[in-house]
Amino acid sequence: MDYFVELFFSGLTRGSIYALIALGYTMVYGIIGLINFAHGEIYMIGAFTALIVSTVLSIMGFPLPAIIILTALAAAIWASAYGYTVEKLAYRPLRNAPRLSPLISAIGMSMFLQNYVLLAQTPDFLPFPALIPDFAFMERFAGVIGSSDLVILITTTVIMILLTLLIKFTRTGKAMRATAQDRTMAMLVGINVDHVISVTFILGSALAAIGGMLIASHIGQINFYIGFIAGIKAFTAAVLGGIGSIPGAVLGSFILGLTESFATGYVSSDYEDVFAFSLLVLILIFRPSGLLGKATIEKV
Amino acid sequence: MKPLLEVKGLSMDFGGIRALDHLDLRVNQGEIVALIGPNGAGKTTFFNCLTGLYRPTAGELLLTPPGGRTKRLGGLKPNLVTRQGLARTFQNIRLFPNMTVLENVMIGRHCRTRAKVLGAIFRDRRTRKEEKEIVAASLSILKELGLSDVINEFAKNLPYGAQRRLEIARALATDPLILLLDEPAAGMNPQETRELDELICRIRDKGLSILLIEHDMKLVMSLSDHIFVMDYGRKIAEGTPDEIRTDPAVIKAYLGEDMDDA
Amino acid sequence: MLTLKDLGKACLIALWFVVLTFPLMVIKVNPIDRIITWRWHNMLWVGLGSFLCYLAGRIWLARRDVRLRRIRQGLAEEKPPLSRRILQNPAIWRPLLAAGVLFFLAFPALFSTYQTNIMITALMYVVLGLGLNIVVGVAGLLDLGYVAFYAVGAYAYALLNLHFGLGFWTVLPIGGLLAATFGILLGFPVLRLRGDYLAIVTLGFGEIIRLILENWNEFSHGPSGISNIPRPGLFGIQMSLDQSITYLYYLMIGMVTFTIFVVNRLQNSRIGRAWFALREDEIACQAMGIDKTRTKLTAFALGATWAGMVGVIFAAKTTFVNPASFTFLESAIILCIVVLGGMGSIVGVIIAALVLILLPEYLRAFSEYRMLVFGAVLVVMMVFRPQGIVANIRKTYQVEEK
Amino acid sequence: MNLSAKITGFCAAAVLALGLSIPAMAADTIKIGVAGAHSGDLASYGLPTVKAAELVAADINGAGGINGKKVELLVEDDVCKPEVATNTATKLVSEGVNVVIGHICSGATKAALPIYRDANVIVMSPSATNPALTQSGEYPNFYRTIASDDAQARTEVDFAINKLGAGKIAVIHDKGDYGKGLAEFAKKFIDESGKAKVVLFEGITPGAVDYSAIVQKIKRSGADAVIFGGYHPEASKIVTQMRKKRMKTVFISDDGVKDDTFIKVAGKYAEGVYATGPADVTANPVTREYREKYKKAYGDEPGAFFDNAVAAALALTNAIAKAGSTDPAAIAKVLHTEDVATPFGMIHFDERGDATGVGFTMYVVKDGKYEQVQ
Repeated sequence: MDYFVELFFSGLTRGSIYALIALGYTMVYGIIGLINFAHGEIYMIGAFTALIVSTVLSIMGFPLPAIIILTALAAAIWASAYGYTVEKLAYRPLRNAPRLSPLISAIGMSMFLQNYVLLAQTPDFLPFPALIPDFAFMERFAGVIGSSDLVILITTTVIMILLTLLIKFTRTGKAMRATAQDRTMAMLVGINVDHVISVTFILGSALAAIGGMLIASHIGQINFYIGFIAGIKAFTAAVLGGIGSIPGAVLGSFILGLTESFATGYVSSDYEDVFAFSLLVLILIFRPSGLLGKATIEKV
Repeated sequence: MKPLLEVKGLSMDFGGIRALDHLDLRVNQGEIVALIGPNGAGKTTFFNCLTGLYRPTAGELLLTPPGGRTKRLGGLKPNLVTRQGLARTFQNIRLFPNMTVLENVMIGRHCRTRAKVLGAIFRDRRTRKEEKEIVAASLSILKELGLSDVINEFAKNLPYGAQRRLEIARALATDPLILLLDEPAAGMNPQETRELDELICRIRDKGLSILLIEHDMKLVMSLSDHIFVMDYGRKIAEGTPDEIRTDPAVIKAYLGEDMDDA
Repeated sequence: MLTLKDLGKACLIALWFVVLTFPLMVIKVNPIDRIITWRWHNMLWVGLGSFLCYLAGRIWLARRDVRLRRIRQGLAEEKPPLSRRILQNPAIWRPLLAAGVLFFLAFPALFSTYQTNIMITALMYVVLGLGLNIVVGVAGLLDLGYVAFYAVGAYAYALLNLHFGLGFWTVLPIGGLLAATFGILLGFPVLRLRGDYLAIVTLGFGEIIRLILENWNEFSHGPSGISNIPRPGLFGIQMSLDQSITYLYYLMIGMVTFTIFVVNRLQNSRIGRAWFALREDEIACQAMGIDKTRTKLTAFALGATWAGMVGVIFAAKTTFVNPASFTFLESAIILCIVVLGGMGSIVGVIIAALVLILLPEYLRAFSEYRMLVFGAVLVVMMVFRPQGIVANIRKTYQVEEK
Repeated sequence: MNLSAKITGFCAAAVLALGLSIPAMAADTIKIGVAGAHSGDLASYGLPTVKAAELVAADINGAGGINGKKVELLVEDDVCKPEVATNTATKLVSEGVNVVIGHICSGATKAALPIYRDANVIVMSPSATNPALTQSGEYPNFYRTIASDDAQARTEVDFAINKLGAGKIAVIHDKGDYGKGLAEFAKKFIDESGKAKVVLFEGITPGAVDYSAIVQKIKRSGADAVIFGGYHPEASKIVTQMRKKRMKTVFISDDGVKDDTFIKVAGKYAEGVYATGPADVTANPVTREYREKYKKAYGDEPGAFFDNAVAAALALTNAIAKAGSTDPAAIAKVLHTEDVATPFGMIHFDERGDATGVGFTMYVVKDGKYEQVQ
């Protein structure tokens, strides 16, 4: 039984990590119908920015709480700036192009950003400082769940609630929903669609950056390639939940995280990724709208 | 004699919304039949069901070629429907923009030809002969529709009226029994509309039947042998142009509707 | 041509990029030894680079606008692009073609074995590009797992040779057929998916194949791969390294010629037209009586066939295969070739493959930037020139008056 | 006609045919190829070898060269990719190298070796540890100054069973060429020993976001010791998560983990981790000499496989000098029979091409440093 609980929590941690990235995929897809391939790279850039900023701050002698807050802010801001710039450079000019053009552009962006970080920083793994301290009260549960797991879980939950509130009740949120429904119509009723799309990219990127920082701190090291694998997994989760749907992305992430964890625990981790990819292929074939997504009919 | 095309009780639901409601319709050999109705009445949906792009919720679609057996079209894939002899044009022109005019028409010949991959690679005698026939047939159709001068232009570079005609040419290339035209006169000037009128008559005179969706009432009234009127997915009237002109239900449905005669 | 406003805007853009790239370009930390390296010079490069790029872009746009205006006003004639002028004028392209053919035939005699070897690699990418071009460029199906079929071919030769001692020439068609079979097996369920989902599914498939090769030791010898695969034979004649490379070179030239011949014929056939039409408009295509699934499947399988055959040649050339050669990046490189060359354009794809594979070899100093440039190429081509360097040209017909 | 004459002839022909600028000195130098990953994400494994070769070459040329001939280095990048390695090898062969130091990765080495074998060029790798390279007997032209993976696995297993008395061992690997190969040998040796049994044999996915599931599984398996085949990034993640879960299971790993970065990354959790590595040679004068030179030239500590590369460069140049020619057969004879002073002491090569006296010993992390286990 203990073993089950342990695996369950390890699956939850994994799921939360995927969720933080999957939200960005799903938001962008919901609004412009684009698989933002470069999203994983934004997550990676967020983690790198966090590493750089936190190291600089800690050398300058800031106290830990200040480091955490400032690092999170800096990572979110810079990642958002990257997200915004990527959208403007690589996707906006292609808004009315054939459907595959922005996707190819996104793949290009992903390769570009990966190699940009490789060249600007380093191809090697860099250790990431543990920003989350080991809480004393968690000591009792050390065998089951660690402090950083807990922080990741809570953060994901809070972010998901905030995001849902934002989209349900704020003006921006309403504009986002309207744009997702029908871009032309939204434009006609006076919504600045370009602005809404930018906001979506900024929000998604900021979430990914927070995710990047938390995960890097949890795992303890990063390199330029972490975005690709995490990105594909998160995308799988988003599709599983129904791409375009925010609760769907979270649900899908937890399902993927838990299945991976239990599959490793009770079967074998040899084919872990094969399993995830097969799941992705099967969902897309048999239920492309995912668990919570809506099926669409193509207009003729 | 059985009608060429018979539609019985055709219904189509989109997630609880009934777009077509027990529609009946007939097209006889050699007739021009028009389908009219206000915007949103379900005319294009009807075409989509007929040509297999949508799978109807209920109803029967029967096609009886002259001297042939009756075939059910319901549930067939679009390409097979076309093969059976229904060819269509689209309301919002769907040509292959980056292919030449001639190639657009040659695509229409696809379902009447058979060359396979190996044939295409080795270009055996049969394939060569077939290819020649495709070109010849396409050229003759283009000539008929007055597009001979532009055969090597990209379809996207044609003027609007010519694009409409090209779409008809492409549909004709599939050797249809019935030609389904979705608002062929939309956006045309009076001169072009007149030419279209003549063109449709010419096609009919060659023995084809035509089912037409059109808003241009002048064109509809002058061309049609028989008219069906739809509103809210239902058939509200049918008859000859004269009958329709005076039908109270039709007048009611169109009240406030812009009956543009231009 | 440039106004003060443009300069101001360029300064702002430069400033934006300087700030944007500041943490990653300027600061480098060593978190273990707690050392920070400040690389201020990078700031200058970024600023200057984005400033100039923006201005270059402005000038390009301005000139294009002027030209378009003059054309509209009838002051200038619309000039067809250079590539089309060359390709449509036999007086120009015939000598060019002849020179090209001569050059390629004489290549091994003119250059060293190493150069020949590099050229073989480039030619392999030409064929891969042409193969993927059928799928992506012609039929419009974005296949991100093309490398899986390449792997199927390579492992087909490696394993069939290992277990049954089959030779290169026997396996070459088998590899192609096997890849085609895989293409059909995969294509059957996935080809009804929408374009972007198809891309992701194929990506997943590519990774699955690689991971299976990596994990299933009993079958594929796992990550350590299979070595000592024989080079292609020629009636059992013993060949030295130089000779066998030269032989492989001419074999590849033959393969390229064969591919061009086949692809060209296919494109101008009933099947090829259906592929193009499918790319242009799927619904209209179906309404014109084209079987969507079948047409897509043919394209997918034919594209895979080429990948399979090149895979066999790859195994024979390297004499060693392991799963590390078949990553997603490989698919991305081939895609890059197709996009740069121009979707559906045979000449374009050939040029793009040669440029993208040979350039990094000869500009060794810049080889680090290879993948960076590949990424940038995909974005820039999509934004500025989606038709590629050599736009696809359709066959023209003459009306015969009898 | 010996090889160098052949090569000279070839070069002359090439110069005539091409007018390419191959140095006119061609015949008067001894060309040593240095091949390996010099760019990309594995560059840190390949670059130290280049530096080592440069240092040795500088020494020899400073002392007047070998038998009056200067040493010329031809440095070629293979990015650790087999398909690139064949190009690299072809290039080196066509430029007429006499011997090659490299390649770095086993896969690339395997792909390149047939080309060198056919051209009769002797190759010596400082780092390719795949056992088949020497044991298969297919590459008589191949030598290495590093012990093969099976020797390493043997050391690990012996240590776990005999020194630590482990009865249940979990064998984990990173699914890579190196890690998986090693793990398979470890499993084989444990099974053969009869004294312990493998309670878990599994591959993990490098780059995964979290390893806690596999850590739980290790815990459940009740293993006394974990033998991990792979590199330090994954090792540090697993060790950290194990220790955070209060698991005291002994962690034994390989040369890929015996790297100071591992200790720096894993921090306090690294304490008590065992890793095999080449015997500590810091006391050896040759080692000291070249490490000093490196520091003087580049300012920092030499990286991975530096000592092995120095050993390879010294062994090859010594063999050429002693043989008095660049004839491969003569060089091979010297390599097999005569001892040469290297960072690993006096070594020569056995009939399979493995260096004698280059073995593995066990290290343990103590107070933030790797210390040799007595």
